[in-house]
Amino acid sequence: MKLFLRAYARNKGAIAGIIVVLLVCLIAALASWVFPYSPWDMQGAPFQPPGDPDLWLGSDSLGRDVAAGIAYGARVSLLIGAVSTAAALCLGVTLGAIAGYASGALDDAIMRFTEFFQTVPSFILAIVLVAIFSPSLGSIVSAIAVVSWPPVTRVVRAEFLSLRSREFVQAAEVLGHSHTTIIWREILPNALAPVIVLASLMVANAILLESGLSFLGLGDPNLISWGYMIGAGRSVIRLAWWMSVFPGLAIFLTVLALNLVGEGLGDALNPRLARRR
Amino acid sequence: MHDLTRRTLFAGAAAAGLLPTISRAQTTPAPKHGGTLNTILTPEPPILVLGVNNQGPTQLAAGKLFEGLLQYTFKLEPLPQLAKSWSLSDDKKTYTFKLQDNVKFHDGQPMTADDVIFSITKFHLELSPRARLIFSMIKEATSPDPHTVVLTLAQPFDPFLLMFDVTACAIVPRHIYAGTDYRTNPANQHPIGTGPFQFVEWQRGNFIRLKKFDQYWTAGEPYLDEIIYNIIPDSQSRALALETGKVQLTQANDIEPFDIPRFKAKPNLEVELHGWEYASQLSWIEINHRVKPLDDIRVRQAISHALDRNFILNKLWFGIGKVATGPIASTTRFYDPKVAKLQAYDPNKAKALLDAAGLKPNAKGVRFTIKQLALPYGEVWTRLSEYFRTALGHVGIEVVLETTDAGAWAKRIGDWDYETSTNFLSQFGDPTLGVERSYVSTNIKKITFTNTGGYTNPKVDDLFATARQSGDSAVRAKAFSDVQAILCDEVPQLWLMELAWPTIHEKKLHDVITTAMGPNAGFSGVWIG
Amino acid sequence: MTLSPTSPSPRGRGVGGWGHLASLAAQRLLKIVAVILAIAVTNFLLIHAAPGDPASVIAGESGAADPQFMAQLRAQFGLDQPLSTQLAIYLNHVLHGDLGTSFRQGRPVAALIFERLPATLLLTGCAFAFAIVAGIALGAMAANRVGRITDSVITVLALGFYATPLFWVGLMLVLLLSVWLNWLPSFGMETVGAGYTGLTAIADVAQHLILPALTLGLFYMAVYARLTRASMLEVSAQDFVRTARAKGVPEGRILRRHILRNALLPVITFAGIQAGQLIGGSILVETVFAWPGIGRLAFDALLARDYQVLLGVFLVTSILVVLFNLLTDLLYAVIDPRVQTA
Amino acid sequence: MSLLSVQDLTIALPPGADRPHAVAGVSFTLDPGEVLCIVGESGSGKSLSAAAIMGLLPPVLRRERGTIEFEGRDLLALSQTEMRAFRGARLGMIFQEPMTALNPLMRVGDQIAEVLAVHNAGGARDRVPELLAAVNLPDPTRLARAWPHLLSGGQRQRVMIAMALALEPTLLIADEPTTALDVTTQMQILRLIKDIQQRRGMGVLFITHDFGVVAEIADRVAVMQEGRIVEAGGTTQVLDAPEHPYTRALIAAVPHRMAAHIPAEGRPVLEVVGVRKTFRRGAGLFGGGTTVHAVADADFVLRKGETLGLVGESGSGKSTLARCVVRLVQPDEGAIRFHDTNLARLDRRGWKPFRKRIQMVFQDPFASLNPRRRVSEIIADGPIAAGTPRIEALHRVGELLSLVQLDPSAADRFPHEFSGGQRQRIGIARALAMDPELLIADEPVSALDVSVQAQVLDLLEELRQRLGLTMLFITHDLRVAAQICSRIAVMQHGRIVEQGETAQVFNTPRHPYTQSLLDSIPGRSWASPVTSLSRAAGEGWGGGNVTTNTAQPHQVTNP
Repeated sequence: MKLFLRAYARNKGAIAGIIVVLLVCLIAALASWVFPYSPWDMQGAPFQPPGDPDLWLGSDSLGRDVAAGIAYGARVSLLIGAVSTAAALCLGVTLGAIAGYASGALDDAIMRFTEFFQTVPSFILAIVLVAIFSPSLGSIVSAIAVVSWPPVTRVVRAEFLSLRSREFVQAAEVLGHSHTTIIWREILPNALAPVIVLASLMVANAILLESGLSFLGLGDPNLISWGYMIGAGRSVIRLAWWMSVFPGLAIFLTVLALNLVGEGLGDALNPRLARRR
Repeated sequence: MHDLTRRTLFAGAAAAGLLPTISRAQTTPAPKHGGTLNTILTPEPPILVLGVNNQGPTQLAAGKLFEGLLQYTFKLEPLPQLAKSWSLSDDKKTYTFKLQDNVKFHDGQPMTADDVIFSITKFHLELSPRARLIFSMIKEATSPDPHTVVLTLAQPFDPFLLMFDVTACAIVPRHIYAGTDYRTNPANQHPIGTGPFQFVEWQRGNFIRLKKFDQYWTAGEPYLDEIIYNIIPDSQSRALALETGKVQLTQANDIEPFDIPRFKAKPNLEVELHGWEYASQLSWIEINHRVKPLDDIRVRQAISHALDRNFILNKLWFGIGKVATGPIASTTRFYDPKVAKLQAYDPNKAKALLDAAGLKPNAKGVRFTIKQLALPYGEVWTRLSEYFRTALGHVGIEVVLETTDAGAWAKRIGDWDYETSTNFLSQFGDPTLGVERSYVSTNIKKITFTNTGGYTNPKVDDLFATARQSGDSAVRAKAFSDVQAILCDEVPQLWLMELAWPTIHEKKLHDVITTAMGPNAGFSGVWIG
Repeated sequence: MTLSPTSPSPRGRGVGGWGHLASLAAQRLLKIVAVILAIAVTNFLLIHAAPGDPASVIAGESGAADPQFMAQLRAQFGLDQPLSTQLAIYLNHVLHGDLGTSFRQGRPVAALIFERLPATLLLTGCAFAFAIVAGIALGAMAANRVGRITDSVITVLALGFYATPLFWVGLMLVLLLSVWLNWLPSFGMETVGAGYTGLTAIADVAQHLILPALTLGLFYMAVYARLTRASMLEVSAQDFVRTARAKGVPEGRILRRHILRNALLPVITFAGIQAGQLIGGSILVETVFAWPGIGRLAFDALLARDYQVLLGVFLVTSILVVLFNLLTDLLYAVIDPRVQTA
Repeated sequence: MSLLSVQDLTIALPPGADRPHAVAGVSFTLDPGEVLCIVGESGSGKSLSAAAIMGLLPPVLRRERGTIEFEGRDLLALSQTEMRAFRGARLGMIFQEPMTALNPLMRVGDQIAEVLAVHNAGGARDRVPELLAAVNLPDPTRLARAWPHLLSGGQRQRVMIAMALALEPTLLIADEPTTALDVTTQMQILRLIKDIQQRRGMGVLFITHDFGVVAEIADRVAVMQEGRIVEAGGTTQVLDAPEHPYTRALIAAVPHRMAAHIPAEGRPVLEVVGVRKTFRRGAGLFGGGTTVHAVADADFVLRKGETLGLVGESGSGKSTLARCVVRLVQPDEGAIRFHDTNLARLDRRGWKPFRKRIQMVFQDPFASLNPRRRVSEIIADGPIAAGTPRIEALHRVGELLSLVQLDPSAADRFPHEFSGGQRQRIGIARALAMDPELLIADEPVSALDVSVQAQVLDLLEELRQRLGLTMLFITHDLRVAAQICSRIAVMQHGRIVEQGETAQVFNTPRHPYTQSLLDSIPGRSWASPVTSLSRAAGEGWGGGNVTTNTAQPHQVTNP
């Protein structure tokens, strides 16, 4: 662990990334203290440019505080990113583990299934799903999860396949351990490193996907999210650039930071690559 | 003064000076021929034959391809189009239309009384629910000669003449449609009408191209060689197209309200807000009276007090339009400014009314929760629903937004499956045509654009019935005044705004908006100079 | 001497030669049919999962509905049949290229899509070409100067584009190059009514193409640049590169003939997988730039909830992706001799 | 003048490494027509010395001082371009891993032609087949058009040699060129190198860790330890009369004894009858793929207390057969009788009671321990799973660690804190924790350096005697087999072609394959001086004369 932290700390980008991610989490956590009003509330005249001490990132077309929107939006973006990633991980890890461990016909079936989902254009599938089941937090999270699990399955399966033939797993077999013990104690902990890296990138991707859906008008109408704010601000971009620029920056920074964290994790967990950087 | 019927008695014989005229600018130089008008059509219509489809974009483009018997002035007085004159019998049941000579369809066939009768009694009667309601009153339709049409009604119907513009009753060629399935007739893909422009090509998703019809019945018109409707789904791209001069004309909801002030300031552009008097669309918060506590008059009044209509007009619509004062738009006939007054913006009064209704706030300050089904027609309507949520939140009513698509929205409204929603309806010039339907108990149906909210007041029913059945304008005016007073008090729907749709065009484009048909008109007189 | 069981077979292209490519292609064609069937079934299920049947939606919209009209519509769409029969009918239609009829436009979905397909193929093709060429070039440059300033700049740039929402880039480009500088047209595919022909027409389309293709391409350029860089670094450490050095091969030649060629293999694989995302992204880009392709069609269908069209787009794009995967597989097989005997 | 003269070569390691210099003050010379072997264990700096001569040092390593003179020119003073002109033309090099040393996307002929092209030598069309013929490859014209992946390891190494020889260099550097090859192939390549070297009068700098190889090929030897040359001299002198203690320890560690014969009495513990296992590879949804008969009809009997060596080259099926016995692989056919039970018929549940009785030791000490579990858990998990109370199982860990000669304090550490040899001991302790009666050891020493190898072998032998184990020992190394096994079974292409007592198999092989295996043992004619065995032809290792290995030279460093 210490070694891992040291390896991670060597990567300056990763440090910056984790700081930004923590900052975003902090903003999300403190949103209701800093902005003790609903982000939907009108706090001033519409289209106030940034700089006003009460509305330091300006106001939108209904006089709502853009800064408050970004703070509360961080919650939604992170929530959607985290929950959809968690769901995708559950599905992906389970299927990948089964495929990699069982091999044979079951593996084949699972991989065809996975391939199918990987072939289908994911953004279009997400749109179709959200459109058909009408936009809500649940449908958005599910749609994002549905389109983002296949890489997890592939990675986990590959790990399981390689670990299965690793000698310590064979030793466990020879010692007479049950399948469950072998999967949970011997294989899974050793297969997690790439999944952790993937997860951080998936959160980033989920945030991007959500913003794309919101941009097309498929966001949850009761939740303020960055994607929604850009969607609402893009049509008035010439009138009020700050309405879409700031949430856009928020997405950019968060996604960038998550990617940096992912890279840092990848390097730290895979020292062979890190050395070459 | 909206005494339509009497005036039209003289229409056929009257000299031009006495007649209401197309409001053409008198000072401009003589029109010039030639040029291509690039404009915008959004969203892309499914089909360009009126009747088969009556959506807004269809009306815009098909209005150039087809014509009606009449058109209307800004004050909703009839003007000749395919009918050069008309008269009404003394029993107010028989209308006689004299048709223009030399009118040809785009395929070269002459247009005669047969085509008119076919269009009225067959084509639109079958296809259009709105036309069916009115045209089914026609007892007999005859043509004494190829240029005369006589329609006899079962009973007098005062607003009858408002049903003959191109959007309500476009004249279609009988020789093409008779005996076919109108909806799937191949001509729907290549429309044939009598309009000043004829259909050339339609690249789906890209543009529709119309060209001048050489055998148009008004000599020397149209002036333009071509009209191209560009299909641009993104509002910013549309604004940009206008800004860069790629299109010279935008209409309806092409340009989002917030962009209007910017275009108003441009010296080369003209923003016109009239031309929608016929439609006179009124927007409101649609209320389902079956949902408690919305059936309580005090609650509706409270909500009405909680809404700042000026904010809606100025901040959401950027001042485009007017604050609504009641169920009848100020541009519609029989609007009575003396009685049409709505609850003023006063949150405290709203709270008091809610308290009186026994709806006390709970620990979180919430009195009750209702759902709002947002109208899926674009951003500004979403903003409106968001404003509704915020405004009601301030008086302790929690609003949960639901979004849906246009189809499902219509279905849910039709199925009464909503608590509140947003809606806007056209009034078609006369309350009997466009207002009555939303408030009378006889029209509580599981169909969109009926009295889906389920409002019932026998007095209101009676007053609307009186107005409908009477041929006497004074009787009708009295009934409508009374009904306005009642409705303004009971607020069955929360009227918000009289919508206006800006028509923006380059100043070098002349005579664009000349009638109440606005940009739906045929544009035969439009020219570039 | 002991010969391994895999003794060399140098005739043509290894064991299977071109015949192997053909069998690979045949196998993939089978896969395409399987994918089409799977998507068709998914589509069918989704249609039936959607709240409200198509008939009531159409009826709701037409503003008037009576029971007779509804029954007529249900019969027209076969909604009165049992579910299994409906599925069979639907699959049969799909296999015959019939994707149903657009409720809104009253036209066959297949016709609507195929009208728009060329525009999308042009856009995504150009974006893809730009992304892959620029991405590989930048990635190779970065890997070649790893740890130096060029590398840092390229890495940061690639990461930046990778983290920016596509539509955002599009809006910014429009704002900058169209609105402020007025250099390039910001929407549409051609100057309508200009009546250009021949070269002028091509130049006109090309002008309109630049911004959307750039927007769509930048993200994938970033992806390919990152991938190429990583892959090149990986390959650089491999034994055969050391062999090449030991042979005295100059660095430039090592880079081109040994490192780059091997490093491109994962890029090709990934590009194949990414094809679907590219087409998905084109929905956003075509919407921002009013590009008359199937992405736009999908967006319009989305606004109108014209599910038949939306699902048709879903099916057709999926088939495109499978075809593209087939292409990359074949390309891979041509480049990498190991595939043919695998 | 010598062909190559390395003087005081010192290469610094980056800061933070376990020692300051990778190579420290190394000096040696190589004359034309001479084969110099640099021998040493992994990490001794022998490969880096070779890389330094080629100018192929990784950028992080820096030459601190010293010169490398080749044909009278200081290679270290040359510019990149000048050095490049030397590489491939005057200096040829071949590497350890033939499987990865060739560009997979270029035909082998093109790769050879590239050497000619970059050095502006023409005539590739004729030269390439000529060169391929020179390294005894069949049908050179056709082979030139083959892709590398279609060639076997030995063939690829021949291609590498052909490539290195293309411009007739005066010096060939061979960095462990046969280590990755099977023993018979190794012998062919060694002979090829020797042959070409003699014909052309090249100088060859040969890097290896294997004293057998040294004995086979070297004229002179330099022994490296931790970056320094500790001893150098003529081959016979160094091999037969080593002076430096390290050299002596290394040579002593080379397996050299013949195991004592244990009379095949007692009941059979394990009987393997007619076992078959066929793998299908690359079979997709639509068929295709190839079948590999990994084990085709194997029979053997293992009696109480004896050690049966299963020997064969890679791909002979020996590991698959061993895995069939412990049900890591399900055999297709045949019986595996353990005492009176046919294990092949049992399902997973039925197998469970036998897990305690049959245990296995694995090859790769780095892969055979779960990196995320502590040593105590690794060792105690088995007994706990078999029903031993947790406390008791953990309590025994210290005892087991002592048994395998590790400090009991190792229990709380993680595997990565141990060296390879120590990990292998942990692996053995894990197997012994179950108190097995049958131990299957799958190449337990082949991943270890020679000195560590000797210790682990000794440990296994000692445990076998002390605990009365019966052992199935799988190895590719005949010297190892000879030292530890009382009986030998030789496998080829999935079949056991010969089995018998060790001395008999070694001294009077009946099957030609056994004969060719024996002939391929590098330096077979050389016997380690420690045992001072007779070198009578055909005798090999004389039986019986067992000396205990007292040398513990390369003490495994504690973490």
